[in-house]
Amino acid sequence: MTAISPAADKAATRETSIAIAEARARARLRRRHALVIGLRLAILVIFLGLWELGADYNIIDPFFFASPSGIFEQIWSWITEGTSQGPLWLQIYVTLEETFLGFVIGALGGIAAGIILGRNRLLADVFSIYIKIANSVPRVVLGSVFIIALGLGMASKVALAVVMVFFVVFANAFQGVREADRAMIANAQILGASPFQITRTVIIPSAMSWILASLHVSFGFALVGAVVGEFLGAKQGMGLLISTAQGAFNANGVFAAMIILAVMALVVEFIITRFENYVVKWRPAPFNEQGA
Amino acid sequence: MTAISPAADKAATRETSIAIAEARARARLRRRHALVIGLRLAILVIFLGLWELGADYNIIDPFFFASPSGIFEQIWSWITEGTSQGPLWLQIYVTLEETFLGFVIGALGGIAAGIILGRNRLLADVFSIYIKIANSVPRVVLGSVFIIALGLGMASKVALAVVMVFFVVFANAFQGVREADRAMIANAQILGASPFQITRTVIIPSAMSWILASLHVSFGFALVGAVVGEFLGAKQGMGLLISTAQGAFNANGVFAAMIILAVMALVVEFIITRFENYVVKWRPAPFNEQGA
Amino acid sequence: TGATAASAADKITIIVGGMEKQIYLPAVLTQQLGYFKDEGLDVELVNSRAGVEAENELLAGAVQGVVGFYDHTVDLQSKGKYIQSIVQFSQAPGEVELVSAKHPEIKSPADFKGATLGVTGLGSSTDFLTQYLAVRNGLKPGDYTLLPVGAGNTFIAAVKQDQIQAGMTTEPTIAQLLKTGEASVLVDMRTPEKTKEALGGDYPAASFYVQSSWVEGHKDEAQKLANAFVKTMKFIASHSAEEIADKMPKDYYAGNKDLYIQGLAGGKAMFTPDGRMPADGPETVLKVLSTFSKSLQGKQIDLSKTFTTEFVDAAK
Amino acid sequence: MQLQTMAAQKLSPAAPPADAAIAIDDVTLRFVTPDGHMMTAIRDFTMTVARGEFACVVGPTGCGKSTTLNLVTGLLRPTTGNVRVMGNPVTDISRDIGFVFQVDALFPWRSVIDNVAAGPLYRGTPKAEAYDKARDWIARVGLARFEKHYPHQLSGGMRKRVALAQTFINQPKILLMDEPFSALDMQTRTAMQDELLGLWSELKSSVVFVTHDLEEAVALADKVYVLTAGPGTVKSVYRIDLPRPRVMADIRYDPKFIEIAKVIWNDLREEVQLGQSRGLQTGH
Amino acid sequence: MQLQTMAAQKLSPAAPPADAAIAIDDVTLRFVTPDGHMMTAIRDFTMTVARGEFACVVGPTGCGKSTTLNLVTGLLRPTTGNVRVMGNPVTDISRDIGFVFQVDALFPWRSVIDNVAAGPLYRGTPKAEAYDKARDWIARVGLARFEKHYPHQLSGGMRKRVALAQTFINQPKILLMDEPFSALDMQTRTAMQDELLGLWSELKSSVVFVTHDLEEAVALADKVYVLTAGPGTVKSVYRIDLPRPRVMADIRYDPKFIEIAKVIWNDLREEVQLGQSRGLQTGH
Ligand SMILES: Nc1ncnc2c1ncn2[C@@H]1O[C@H](COP(=O)(O)OP(=O)(O)OP(=O)(O)O)[C@@H](O)[C@H]1O
Ligand SMILES: Nc1ncnc2c1ncn2[C@@H]1O[C@H](COP(=O)(O)OP(=O)(O)OP(=O)(O)O)[C@@H](O)[C@H]1O
Ligand SMILES: [Mg+2]
Ligand SMILES: [Mg+2]
Repeated sequence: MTAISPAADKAATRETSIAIAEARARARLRRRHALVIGLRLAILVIFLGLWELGADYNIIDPFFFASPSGIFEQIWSWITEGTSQGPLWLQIYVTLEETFLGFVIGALGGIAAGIILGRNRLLADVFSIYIKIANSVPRVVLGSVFIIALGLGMASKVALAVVMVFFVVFANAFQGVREADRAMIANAQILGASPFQITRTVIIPSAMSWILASLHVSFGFALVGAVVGEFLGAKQGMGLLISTAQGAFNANGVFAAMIILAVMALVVEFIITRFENYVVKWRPAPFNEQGA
Repeated sequence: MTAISPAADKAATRETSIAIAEARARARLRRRHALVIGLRLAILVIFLGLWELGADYNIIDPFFFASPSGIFEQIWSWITEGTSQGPLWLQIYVTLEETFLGFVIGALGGIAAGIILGRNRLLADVFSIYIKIANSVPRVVLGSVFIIALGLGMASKVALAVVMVFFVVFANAFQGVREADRAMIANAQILGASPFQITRTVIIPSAMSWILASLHVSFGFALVGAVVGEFLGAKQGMGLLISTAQGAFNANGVFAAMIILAVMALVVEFIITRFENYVVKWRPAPFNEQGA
Repeated sequence: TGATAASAADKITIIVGGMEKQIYLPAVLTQQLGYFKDEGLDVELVNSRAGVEAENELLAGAVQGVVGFYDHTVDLQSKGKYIQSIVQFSQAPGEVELVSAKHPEIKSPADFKGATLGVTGLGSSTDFLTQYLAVRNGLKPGDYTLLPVGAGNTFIAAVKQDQIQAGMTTEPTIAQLLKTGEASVLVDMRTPEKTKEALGGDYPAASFYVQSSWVEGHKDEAQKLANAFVKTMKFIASHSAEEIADKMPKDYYAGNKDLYIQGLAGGKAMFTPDGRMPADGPETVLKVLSTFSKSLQGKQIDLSKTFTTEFVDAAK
Repeated sequence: MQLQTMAAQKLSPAAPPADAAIAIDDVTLRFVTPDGHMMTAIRDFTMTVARGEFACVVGPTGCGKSTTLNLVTGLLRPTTGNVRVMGNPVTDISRDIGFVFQVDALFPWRSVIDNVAAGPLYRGTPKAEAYDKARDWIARVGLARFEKHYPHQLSGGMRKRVALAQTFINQPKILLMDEPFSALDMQTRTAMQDELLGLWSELKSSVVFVTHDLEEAVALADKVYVLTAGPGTVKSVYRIDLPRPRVMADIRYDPKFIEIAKVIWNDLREEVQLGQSRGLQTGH
Repeated sequence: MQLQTMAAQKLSPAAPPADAAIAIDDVTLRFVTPDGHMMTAIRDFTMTVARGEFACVVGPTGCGKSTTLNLVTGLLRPTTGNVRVMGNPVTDISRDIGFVFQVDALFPWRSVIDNVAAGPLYRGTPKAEAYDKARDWIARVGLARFEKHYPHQLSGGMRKRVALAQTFINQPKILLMDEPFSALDMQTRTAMQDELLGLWSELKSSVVFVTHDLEEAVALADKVYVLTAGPGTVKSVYRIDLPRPRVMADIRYDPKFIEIAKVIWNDLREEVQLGQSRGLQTGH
């Protein structure tokens, strides 16, 4: 006969039941993840299936709207045989480089301008009207102006991507700065922070979710800017690929290029989300999702 | 000899000094307003002056970049003699109508989608990836797809304006919903709010500054969408005006049309700001700006 | 000479107003055939859909040459900018006025009254040509409406949706619409003969032009370019549509190769056999343009400055 | 069950009866800490509040009082164990509960009167009636002059009073309050306590009231829960048998009151010191 | 100057001397109310805190205590009158001041230790030193186990203690505290009070301490300001002559303490009742 103290017994049952509860919670998470992936795939499959069927029965005219199988063949031929402008990866690389440069410059510019104007009332009052004006300029027109000013090389595409990105990021950074909690700013000031320190340690962290929200949408915009730039004149890039395909009535080519663009956007999106999760890991989970 | 009670005397001096202090504060506000307007005008005049001088001395080639005087003449001739496509106001009206419809539809759609996905975790997980994909589609390509699908009339321009607006508004509305204070939501829930009431009375007001920030930038985008649509094919509108001017190497015409677009954007911007001030009048002023 | 040595290494950039378009086919074909390399030239072709972009780049000095429509040289001269065609690719516009199958009542341009006519853009060559056709057939401006619908898909959609009853466009849009039977040819301007019939003269269209000032300092390069292009023109004249199509990048006919060949066979005749400007061509262009283009009205145009046969003459 | 004094019975925590208003049964709740470990906030927690009962909870700061209330509202879910309200397991955030949050949870875009009227409006009361009721409650918490003010234009204590009015106006059958009176001066606090007791006896609500003020707890409660330092669990439960109705301004001078307070105070002090020394273990 | 007891002298407010640490001279401050009118928050307010003096401020809720502190920090500007700190008019938000806000003002994206180290880091202290100091202060407020936690993972009382450590670590010569201890249990509160008095006597700071707990005020202060109900102005000022150093756990049983507290209590009660009746004028 072994004697077990009731307290130890109690503690042991508690530990077991917690372990069970936690295992159950983990299983729930896994199931949910599987559900999400499953639903996403289901939607994709249904969408592509309907499209293909529609194309087969000519409800959706594949001459204009392509068909999934045709698109797939096109992508495959680009991968295996290359495009008329050279290998596919080179086109992707060129566009990605322009997009990326434009995105970085536009985002940094937008953030900087947003913070400076958001922090300085007078500058905001004076300059925001000009930013509004600049934002109403049609980008295609701007595209031609850039081509004249910067030439047909990479610079003009980057510039176009920059102006696509800048305004969105600026608007959010500006508002994010203004939304920063006044008690927190006061606290930092009293704790001894210089205006620059306040900007760095209070304003930017509190505007961060604003800025990140704009980055999510603006990478897509940068891509659009670069492609439009290539449309207006280029020797390489996805935009040229689309333009050629359009000219040759190759709807499959147009859509194939768009799908490649989408994949590029998703990859970058994934990176941004990673970064976001890292940056805002301090954030409270909504109620009901936090207990283990 | 009249006897004045010291208390009454005291109160009287207080009232006077407060009145003086308030008058001084009002004068300060007026001075500041004048300063802002003055600075704005100064920047405008300097900018136009340098441009005109640059054009005169051919540092800035007016063949490519127009000149303020040429632009002014062009606008004047459009006003007095009409454009090649009809009276100027008709072009403005057409573009404004497309823009406005696109803006309203895109904004409402973006807000609705942002709120629905922001409130429902599963939907967000499943669908946000598709929204990201859609956002990476180059708008010019979309433009031709819309023309094919919707024809050359107003619908295709409106659709293009919609897709320009939707993503920006969606991204902000979505994030704004997610940023809503969890204690406040919990409070509403406990006070008896249904999910719909929570959305209406807690989520939307707290996402409001997010949504408004996106509206500021997206009206400009709607304008861009409508103009690009007109670029691709139209009978009327500012985009056609630009396209015609471009085709005729008429830089003054191109810039004149852009200036008219900018004025349109500013007018709407002014209305949105008015609305914003009305909606967020509950907002605390930053410290140092609140005491009278 | 020293200039030759220095410029031999230089890169020459040429903008093509739509590399995949058949009317500009000689540009890419020359590249594909390696004729630039044979001449010791390092040529880079850049695509630009909008003609204006190309001209602006040329005038801004960022590129050395443009493959585009000849009429731009005339138009730009009226604005004080001098560019000249040094190799003429085509002696016919390569455009066709198509009429929608829904409107059999339109049998000639004279029936355009009340119709909406598709053009690629206002102020474009298609605009002027369409109007010229109408006026030549006794209509007045205002009897018809012009609608800019672009080229390609949007043009086809406009026909299908009956937003235009007739319209002017180029290959491969023509072949596409003919194949589906949604439109038929009303006025064919793909061959020199039919163009003369329609317009009363040769209408030089696709050409290779450069800034006049550039020619002065780069005679050597200009000559080499002319040599290469003339060789290509001869190649076109001496080969069948299939043979030419085989030389072209696959993406240009990815939509439908047969259609591409069919279009090429129909339009091959528009190309000049030797790159030379047809004698009466410039006058026809000026006549068409000055009737409708506002910017040309009241301007004195010196046509001899808009082209030169110096280099094609010297080409072996 | 050990009898401590005439008025304060120390109860042994037992499994809750099925018909209790609030029954927390052997609950453990863990949070994930920043370094990825699990931290137990409350452990083996059992608590019962009968219908119409007024329970106060005292304990050292950070011992899990707010967490306990969140469990009852459904804002948090237990890791193990279960929570029942009115006999039903808590599955969602409940509308039958009134909850005065420890943190500020007013709607900043609504004026005082709109904040207070929120509850009735949510529950479908006609507008005019809701505002009449709201006006009444605003007056009861002494803010009649501030109806139109927005929360940021109020002082801390005034905001707390708005939150009280916001909750009281719903006349909840179950009322949870997390340190509701700590931002108020003594006089206002006494008035609010009277208001609360009035409401409670009128509605026969069940109340859980968290406070750091032991005297307040004893003065108000039928039952006082003393929690241990975190991870919190119930250390002891006292039944307070002071007669009702109680008048807040006078009860503190009642000798029985003083005696009970002293007993519980000794119990609590022990716990607080323990919590202190634990928290301070790496300190000076 | 009227002598009330041996220990509590009632002072008549006088124009502040030039060398006072804090001098608020005949200040009136008005806010714009939602309906566009002006509301006077404080009126003809005069207050002096000498260097090294410990002043407590008590008064009914909403009487303008927080507003007064905000005037000293420079967060608010007086409508008329002027405010001087260390002899200089307040023109900007001052870095020489320590301020424990009534509301939560921690940085939510910084862990406890990063929050506490913020002040030294802002002021240019080397990182290692700042974190050492921070660790020390976190231990002093009893949160050593929670260094890595983010504010939202702490209880209300714990957050308040982080705010205290954040302010104390800067060793401010002027220390303003707005109800800093009201979220703490009695035992933690006593420990914090001792910590505060230690810091104060070590640094010879000048302190303004707002509280609703009159006993706390009397136990800590050299001088107690009693404010009138809003619009607030100084009703009376008491000098507390209890001997120093004071031990918080014992002072409450000192008969002199009890006597002083009673005198001021009567004074305050009158005021609070007035404030109540004003606030309630349209009520039931
Ligand atoms: N989201 C969270 N993540 C991790 N730990 C948490 C979280 N929320 C609370 N805790 C921890 O749970 C414990 C109990 O917190 P709780 O807020 O219930 O305390 P409390 O008793 O209300 O204290 P106080 O009297 O200070 O309000 C604390 O140690 C706290 O650090
Ligand atoms: N921004 C503002 N606009 C209008 N009125 C305000 C504003 N801020 C404060 N007030 C008013 O000023 C008065 C004093 O407020 P204050 O916060 O100083 O009170 P308090 O003495 O600190 O009260 P408590 O003890 O509740 O914290 C209150 O009546 C309040 O309504
Ligand atoms: Mg708590
Ligand atoms: Mg206060």
